[in-house]
Amino acid sequence: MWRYMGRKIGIYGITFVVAVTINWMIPRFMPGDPVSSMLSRASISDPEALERMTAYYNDVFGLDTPLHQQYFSFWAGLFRGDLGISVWLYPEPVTDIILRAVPFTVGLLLPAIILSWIIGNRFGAFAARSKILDNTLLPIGYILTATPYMWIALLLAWALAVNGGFFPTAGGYSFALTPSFSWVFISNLLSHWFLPFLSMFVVALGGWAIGMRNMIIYELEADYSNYLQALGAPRRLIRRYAFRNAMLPQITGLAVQLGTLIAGALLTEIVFNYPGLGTLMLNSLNNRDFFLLQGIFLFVVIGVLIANFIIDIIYVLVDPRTRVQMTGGSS
Amino acid sequence: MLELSHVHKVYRVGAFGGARLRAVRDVSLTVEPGEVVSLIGESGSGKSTIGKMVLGLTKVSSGQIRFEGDDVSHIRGFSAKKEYYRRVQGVFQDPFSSFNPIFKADRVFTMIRSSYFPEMSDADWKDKILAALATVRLDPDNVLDKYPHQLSGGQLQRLLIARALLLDIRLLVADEIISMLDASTRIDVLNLLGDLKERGLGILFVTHDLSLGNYVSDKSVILRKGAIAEMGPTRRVFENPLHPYSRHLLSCVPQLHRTWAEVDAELAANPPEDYLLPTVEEGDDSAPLTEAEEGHFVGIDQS
Amino acid sequence: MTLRVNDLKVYYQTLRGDVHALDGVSFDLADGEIMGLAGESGCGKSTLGKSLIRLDGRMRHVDGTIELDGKDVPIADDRAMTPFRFHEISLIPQYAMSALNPTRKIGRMINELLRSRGVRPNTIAEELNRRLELVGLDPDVLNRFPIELSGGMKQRVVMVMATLLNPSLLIADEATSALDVSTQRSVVESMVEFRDRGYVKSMIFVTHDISLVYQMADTVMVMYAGRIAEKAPASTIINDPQHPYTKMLIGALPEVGTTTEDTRLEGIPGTPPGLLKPPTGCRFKDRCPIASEECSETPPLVEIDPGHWAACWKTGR
Amino acid sequence: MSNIPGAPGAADGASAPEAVGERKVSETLHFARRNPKLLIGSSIVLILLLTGLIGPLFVDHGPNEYVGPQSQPPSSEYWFGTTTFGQDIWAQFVHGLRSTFFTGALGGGIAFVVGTTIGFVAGYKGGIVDEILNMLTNVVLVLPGMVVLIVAVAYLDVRGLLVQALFIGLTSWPWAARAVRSQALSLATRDYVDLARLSGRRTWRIITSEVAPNMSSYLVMSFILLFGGAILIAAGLDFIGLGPAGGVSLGLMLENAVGWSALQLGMWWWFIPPGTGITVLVGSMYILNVGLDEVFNPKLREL
Repeated sequence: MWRYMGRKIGIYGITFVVAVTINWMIPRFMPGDPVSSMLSRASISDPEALERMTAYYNDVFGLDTPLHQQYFSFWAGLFRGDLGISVWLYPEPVTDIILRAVPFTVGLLLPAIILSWIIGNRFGAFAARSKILDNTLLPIGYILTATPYMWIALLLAWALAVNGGFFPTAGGYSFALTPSFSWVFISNLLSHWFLPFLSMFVVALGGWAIGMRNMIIYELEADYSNYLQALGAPRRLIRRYAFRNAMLPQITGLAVQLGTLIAGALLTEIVFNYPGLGTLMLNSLNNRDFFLLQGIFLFVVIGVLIANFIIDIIYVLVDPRTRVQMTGGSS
Repeated sequence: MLELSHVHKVYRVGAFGGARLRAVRDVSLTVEPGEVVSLIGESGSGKSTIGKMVLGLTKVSSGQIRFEGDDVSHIRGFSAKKEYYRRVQGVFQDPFSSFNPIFKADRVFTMIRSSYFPEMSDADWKDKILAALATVRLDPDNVLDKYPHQLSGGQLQRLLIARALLLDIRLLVADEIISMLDASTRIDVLNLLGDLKERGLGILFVTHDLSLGNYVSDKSVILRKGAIAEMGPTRRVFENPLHPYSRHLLSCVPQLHRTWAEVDAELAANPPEDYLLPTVEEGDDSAPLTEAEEGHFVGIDQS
Repeated sequence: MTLRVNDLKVYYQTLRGDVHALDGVSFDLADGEIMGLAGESGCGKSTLGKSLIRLDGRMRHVDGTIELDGKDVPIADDRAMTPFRFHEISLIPQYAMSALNPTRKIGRMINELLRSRGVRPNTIAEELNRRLELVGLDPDVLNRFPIELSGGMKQRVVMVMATLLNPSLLIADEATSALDVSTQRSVVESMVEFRDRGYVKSMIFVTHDISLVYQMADTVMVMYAGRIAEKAPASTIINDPQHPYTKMLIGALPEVGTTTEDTRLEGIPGTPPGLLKPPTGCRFKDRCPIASEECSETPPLVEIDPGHWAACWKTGR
Repeated sequence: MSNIPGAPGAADGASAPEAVGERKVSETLHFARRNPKLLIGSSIVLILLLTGLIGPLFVDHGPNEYVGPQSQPPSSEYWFGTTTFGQDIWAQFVHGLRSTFFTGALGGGIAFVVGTTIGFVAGYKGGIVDEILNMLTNVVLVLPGMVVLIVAVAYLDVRGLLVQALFIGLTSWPWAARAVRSQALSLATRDYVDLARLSGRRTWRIITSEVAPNMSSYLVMSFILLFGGAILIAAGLDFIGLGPAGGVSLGLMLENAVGWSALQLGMWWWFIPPGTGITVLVGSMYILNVGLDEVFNPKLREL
């Protein structure tokens, strides 16, 4: 068991190193001078400030030092939690800006992923009940997964916000309010949260439903299902077993899909101008704020790795087979 | 002709190959021309692994396999291997898995031709195939130009033997070749092995079924957990089994005219003498044999 | 009489038409009888075993009746069959190794199965432990997952589970084919013991291995191409078979002790007929050395000696 | 890969791909012609493909030219209406469809080549090669591909369809590699692969002529999934403003629509067509894939 976990952690460690290396490499090996390219977009009128910034960024990149030294100082900065200073919101540290946005993205992603996973699995198991359900519910699921996140967000915003007027179209909360634990603020927060959440939820739902449907059919064909039927066990019991066993690969699926889901959240946020990492990313792109962009990238990677690790732990807890194999049971 | 000396096979299993699984342990044996040697064992005895090592499909961990004097345990290079397969061929357990289901069955012949006889004319090749089919007693009209699923298991196995005969082989490794066949056809395939033996071929016959091993072979090797438990002339091994494991196996085999109860009663009436088995130290992975009578060897106790 | 099968016909539906897998099978099974059901692959032996408990999706009951302990067994009606399953008719499947839910502890799965069939698990718990011990298992296996058991252990668990409600009929479908000889022997002996103790009233043991059947069965029924060739007490089938197919089949089996040098055994030439369009008359006639004109008519299964049935024109009537 | 829409075979290596012999081909066709999912899915994909290929030929002005009145809803002259600048949305749509197909096919194609190559080699070779490739696959799998793409593409000054497709291809192959690996792993243990080795065949020929043909249906399905996935990723990149500079694509149309406040202005005709185009195209591909799965995998035909 520890060996299994060690292996997993090893892979995550390597992934992290690879991600950091990519992060370090991209600005250095892409054509053009990153500093001037960055500052060309920064709207700074004060020439003195511009000079200060140029000096700062040249120093941070350390382009005049040997490559390996650049690489190590990059890591060193990372361990100090120093991801650099933003160009766009100069002179605010990138870390602070990102930490402000993270709660919004997490608050959007976590409920959307968990709820869509739970409900999608039920939905898929339900579809596998009969040919008619399968033929009607399933195509809906396929259309949903094929929908680009931003488009469903647009449709929902158009229908429920612009035309319906039930929800606000943009932002995380009304600018007129200051964050507090009051009912007014929280309900305002929720009404801004709902549409981005709904669009994420709907697209992800389709994917889980399809995955569950495919898995449960496979489980219902398995030998143990056949045997239970031969012994006259009611469909209810067989379905319950099949559902539970089909859940296990769906947990792994959660880990695999994480990247796509996060990308979806970023796109959705952009449509609603929701103040999470996605909108931040767009702003950093538009302002050529590469420090901010790379900071976001690192945060996302770390988030994905942590989530993967949690999923691994859950999987081991839920599937008895992994535990048995890992403690060396006879087979 | 074929000589295995102190052959071991250790698999590394588990994450990063941490654990070790010893599949074959210190096996030494020989196969002479015109001799059928049966490797008999239950699942996990390493019998198939030995067959695969002889065929060069699995690497040898340590020890040596010699064929006609050459060391073949680590053949390097594609052409050396190809030359080896000119003289040594194999037939496997599952006839339906031995044929690629999307191609016609006689493609196994075509592959031999393109690798080994690219120069041969169509007419000569045709003659060669007909001769090989005649040896395995197959009617060409029934088997050529057919898909594998249109043929029976027995026909497919005979096709594979015919395929091996297209080459000038000296040794045939027959890995459980009849265990998937029906009772009414498996005996014909076994008889065929007997015919090949008459032509001077050496045959390494891998099987889990004691009565089948007994029927065709000159020498029997009983394997347990990768090591040889008992080895000797078939008649001696079956009439006078010395290793307790061989005795146990023989008492469990369902026989056609004797019930288990009868076998047990006979054993109880005149119990065989215990034979002193060779021993090894804990942690020693060798498996020595002692010669009980001429050519009849007994191995370590691993129970 | 436990089981009475009368002119049973079960076809497999395929794209190219019906495969006549069981084409008019009639036989009786006495109380306490263990019947070995032998034959080559495709002869219908597994189909017969399955038909008695559950037809799978492509199998269709065409004709014939089945009676168990005097009650009609409605095999064509899946729902009406449910009360029979497990309670009256039970199964040890070919795939016993994978017949247990991999993610449930064995004890819990058995309890859930019992409860779903209207049996209170605690009324039976003691009996369950006793029987596990009888087949040489520690009752602690109930707290384990299937993956923790060896093949032979799983086989025994399935055997105990299948017979827990003392069914009248147990079908063992190639139940020991995947086991090594030593495990096979002990499992088979446990089965006989279960019958002796009355845990099962009668048993059909489907196998391709005639010598195994000889070790444990009271009677042997040999099938060929969807029909019964011969049924007789086990020793009669082995030592004095009458149907030419049985004779040749037995003659093709090598024994411990026979070698090519002593006797060269012969197989049966040819292959069994396809059952999509089965030939008329005796289905063995094309491979039969003594076939003659009368064989173009279907031979009936007749009792040539008390308890010895054969379907061949050449066996004395 | 259960969660990949329509991923064949449910679990890793759950069901080996069905073989296709002569009889099986006709059987497959029989089911193919009767499978509504396959028929409907493939006709929609075909119609959209033709629209993308032929449509631009019938539009006599460029997609980004200002040709008509501004902000017009759909009319007989401008079928899909016009943008705030008077661009013809129908013209943008057909051109966008074309480039969407292009990036999808190229990006999916690159991912397919990389993924299957890595999968085959890992699955067939096994051992340390497998260990390393598997590690690589897992690392790329865990990295959030889209986010890597955003960072990488952000630094590129010149962005074209080709570069975009290349980047997509290089990041989205891992699940295909994993799926192909597990299939190849199970196929590589088939006896006919060993037999091909005994026939003096080289490794790459065994992979291409023995292993790959037996999973052709699986490979086709994987390609379609990668194709659809690439379209969605490309649309996402375009939407963030990382699309081909000065080009036109369905994703860029969405970006423009949002950027110029089509939502607030109620110009639904600006964002409905591109989104519908992507959804219907990718959705039909997925449904087509389920159809294929049902045709090739007899188990699924019954439900």
